[in-house]
Amino acid sequence: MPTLAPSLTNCLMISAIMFACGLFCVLARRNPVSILMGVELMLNAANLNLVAFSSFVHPRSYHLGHCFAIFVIVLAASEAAVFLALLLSLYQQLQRTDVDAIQSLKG
Amino acid sequence: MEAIDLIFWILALVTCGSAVVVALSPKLIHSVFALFFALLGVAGLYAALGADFLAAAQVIVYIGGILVLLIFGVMLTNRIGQSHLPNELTHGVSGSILAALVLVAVLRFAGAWRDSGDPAWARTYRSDEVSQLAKTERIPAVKNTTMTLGVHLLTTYVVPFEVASVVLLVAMIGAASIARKEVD
Amino acid sequence: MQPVTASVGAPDLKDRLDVLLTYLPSFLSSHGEIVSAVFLLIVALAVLLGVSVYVCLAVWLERKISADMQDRLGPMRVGWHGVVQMLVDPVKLALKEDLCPGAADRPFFMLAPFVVLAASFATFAVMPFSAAFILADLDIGVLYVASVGAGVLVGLVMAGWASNNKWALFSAIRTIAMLVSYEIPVGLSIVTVVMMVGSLSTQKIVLAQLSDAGMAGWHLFRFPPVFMVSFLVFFIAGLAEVNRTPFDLAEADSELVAGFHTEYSGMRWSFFFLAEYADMLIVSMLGTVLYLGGWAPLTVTRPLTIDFWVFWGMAALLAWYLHWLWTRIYLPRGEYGLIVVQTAILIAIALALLVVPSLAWFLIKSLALIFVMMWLRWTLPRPRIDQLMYLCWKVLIPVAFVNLFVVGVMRLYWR
Amino acid sequence: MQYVEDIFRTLLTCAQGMRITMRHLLFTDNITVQYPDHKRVLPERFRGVLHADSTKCTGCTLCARACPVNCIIIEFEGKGKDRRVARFEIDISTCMWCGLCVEACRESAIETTLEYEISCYVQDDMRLKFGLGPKKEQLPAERAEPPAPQAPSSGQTGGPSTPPESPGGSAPGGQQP
Repeated sequence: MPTLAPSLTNCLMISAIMFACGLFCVLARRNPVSILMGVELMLNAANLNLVAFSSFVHPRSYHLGHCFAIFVIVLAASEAAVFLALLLSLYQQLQRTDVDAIQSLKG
Repeated sequence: MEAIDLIFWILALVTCGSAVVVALSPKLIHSVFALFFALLGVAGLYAALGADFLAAAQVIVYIGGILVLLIFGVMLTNRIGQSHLPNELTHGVSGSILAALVLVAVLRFAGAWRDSGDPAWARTYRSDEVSQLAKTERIPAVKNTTMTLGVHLLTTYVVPFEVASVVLLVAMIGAASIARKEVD
Repeated sequence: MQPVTASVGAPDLKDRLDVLLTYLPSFLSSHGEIVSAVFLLIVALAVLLGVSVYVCLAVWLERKISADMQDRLGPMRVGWHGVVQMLVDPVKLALKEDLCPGAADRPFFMLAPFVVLAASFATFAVMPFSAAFILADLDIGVLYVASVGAGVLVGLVMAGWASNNKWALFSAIRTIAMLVSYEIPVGLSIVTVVMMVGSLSTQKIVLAQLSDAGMAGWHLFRFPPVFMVSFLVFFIAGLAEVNRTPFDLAEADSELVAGFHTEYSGMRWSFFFLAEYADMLIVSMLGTVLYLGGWAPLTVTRPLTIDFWVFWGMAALLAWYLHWLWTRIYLPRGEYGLIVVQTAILIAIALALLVVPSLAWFLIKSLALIFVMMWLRWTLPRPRIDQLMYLCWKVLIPVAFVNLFVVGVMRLYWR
Repeated sequence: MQYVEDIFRTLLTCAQGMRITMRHLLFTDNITVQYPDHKRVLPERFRGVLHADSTKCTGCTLCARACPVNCIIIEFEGKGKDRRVARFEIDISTCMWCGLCVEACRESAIETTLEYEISCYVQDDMRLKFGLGPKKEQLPAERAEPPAPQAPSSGQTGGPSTPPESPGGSAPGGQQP
């Protein structure tokens, strides 16, 4: 029976819910901003898992999960920057933000 | 119930609730602002788990950087005369089914409805065990995460650290060149 | 001007306040977790109340100072020189109607002021008011301040968007561009200090500057030009961070009515106002902690130190000014007998300063920085947005980077 | 190098500006006064509200002609010794305090005063009336006029107290021989 205390199981459940929400965003939305939000939610869920595991399972090297989480955050940041650039150029060319509208590979 | 339990419970509620709002809100900007609270909740969870540096980094990078980029994206790429930007669903049914399946699967592995004890990978250490380990294996019992993180990032993980900085640089240059208007 | 080695360790608890705050929590916590939690809550509320009082005072001071700089009178009606104005203003705001435009995004319109206010006030948790008076001495103190600032940003954007008003929206876009840019020089100049101290904890940064030499131990005077440049960068970028004139483009009233709070009224509007002044205090306090020795008192009793000259020199200057003012207003010039009395009064005040607790030193230094902010506000005009971006990206950030590099080299070779 | 020079000049000019404001904060007296309680002593030749002495006035209308904004309306009646100024109105809401009328007057009949507090509740009060009024036999006719204190078109086109027998009063500027 899950308790309220911060335990590994509870953290994993929270991150599972976040992950599912993010997945839903990515699958069901058409707006690229929404899709990126889904990706960020999933990354956060993964990060939460890393931190939870490192603080509950692996006391010998709790920094391990934290370091990994930091790299994930760095990658998320660079991803968001590229995303905004893509979004802007998409909007400049198509005048709308809709991933279904991107149908040609020509620039 | 101790104070930390209550805090954890509230944080979990905020995080999950905001995540659900992000996924289901019919208005785009509501999703973005709900994401703010979700990220804040995750930062709080980090802090509750003892990862204070990570919590601060989470707030700075995610909220101060990525979320703001998202808002900027919304503002620059929509006709913002109306504040109620709709956010259409296209594959609502299939998406929700898939998401629900993943949710159930992950929850199952995470330990919901598990009758037998934790599997080997989920063996958690109690605090007395941690202090025992600290004695035997010379692990600092006090978690000064900032210092440990810094030391490890610049010794053990120095190669990934440098690679990450190169990735950031490349991403910045790439973003600048993509977003630049074509000047011929 | 090499500082005397700071005596890092348990600070000398000579203040009554510090003694109280050091032993009371441990005494209370022996009575259970709830009691100590309640104690912490009371202290937190005291800080909140103090900040609110400061905001009222600062608003009145700003009005008087701005008026005097422009040879005006300012508020004069309510009380002596309008002092009671600072009580009347909040009452007026509280009694005003709380409007919400019909086309606004109601939930977020209502929520935004609280986000801004909560983020502002949350920062005070890591401010070291004195050796023991700190709500939470976090390991990541400075980083915490920087990260909580992001909450203010999101709150302002929320307000700007939810108002459904084009000026508010423009203001939100400007706020984003400006705050995200100016976070960088602030961060870089903070890092120089953090490199010197080797800790992010605000309390440890103050302790590193605590020395018998007083002022000479301040970070501001370390490696003379380097940290002054760092402080300058921090202060300029900090001004932009808190949306103060000359960098108040987000609420430029000549272009954008009132910016993000155009549609707000009553208490909600006052929350933005409160947050703005609290942010000013935060930047000043952070500057004090990082560069001006935090709560470390000046050692003015030791003759022939820098502190001695600075402190008594300023006291003498003040005495001369008071005498000048007195003769000008009330008496014909040439009544030199008064200067003796006034100097005596000033010396008494200065002697009293010697025994004031470190909390007062901290507040004096912070308020001095706030005065400089007000001074700048009524001196400089507002730049254009492109000039603002030029200043950040082409001046402050390169300077901060060079500075960081120099500090790194210094740290490596001259510890 | 231009860049470095610009930075230093910025800092220098900021410091200069701050010195100026500080000087004003510390060493300069306030120019403004707490108005209704304290009033500044006006200079001798202050151009305040106009005052006309219709006993001195000859009705030459030189002042009305001199007025750039046509705020003076003069009507007179009678010939020779009986010539008297029946109506002398100055619309001080139009007046721009130039003082040209004062210079134009040969009899020193129109003068500026030190009065400057001219707020009032009714627009008609802004029209200062200095005329001696019509002759006595014409008074009942004027009384028969319905009182219209706030005429909507009471600019320069004649006030509400325009006597009915003077149709020229509605001429703009009231310049009548």
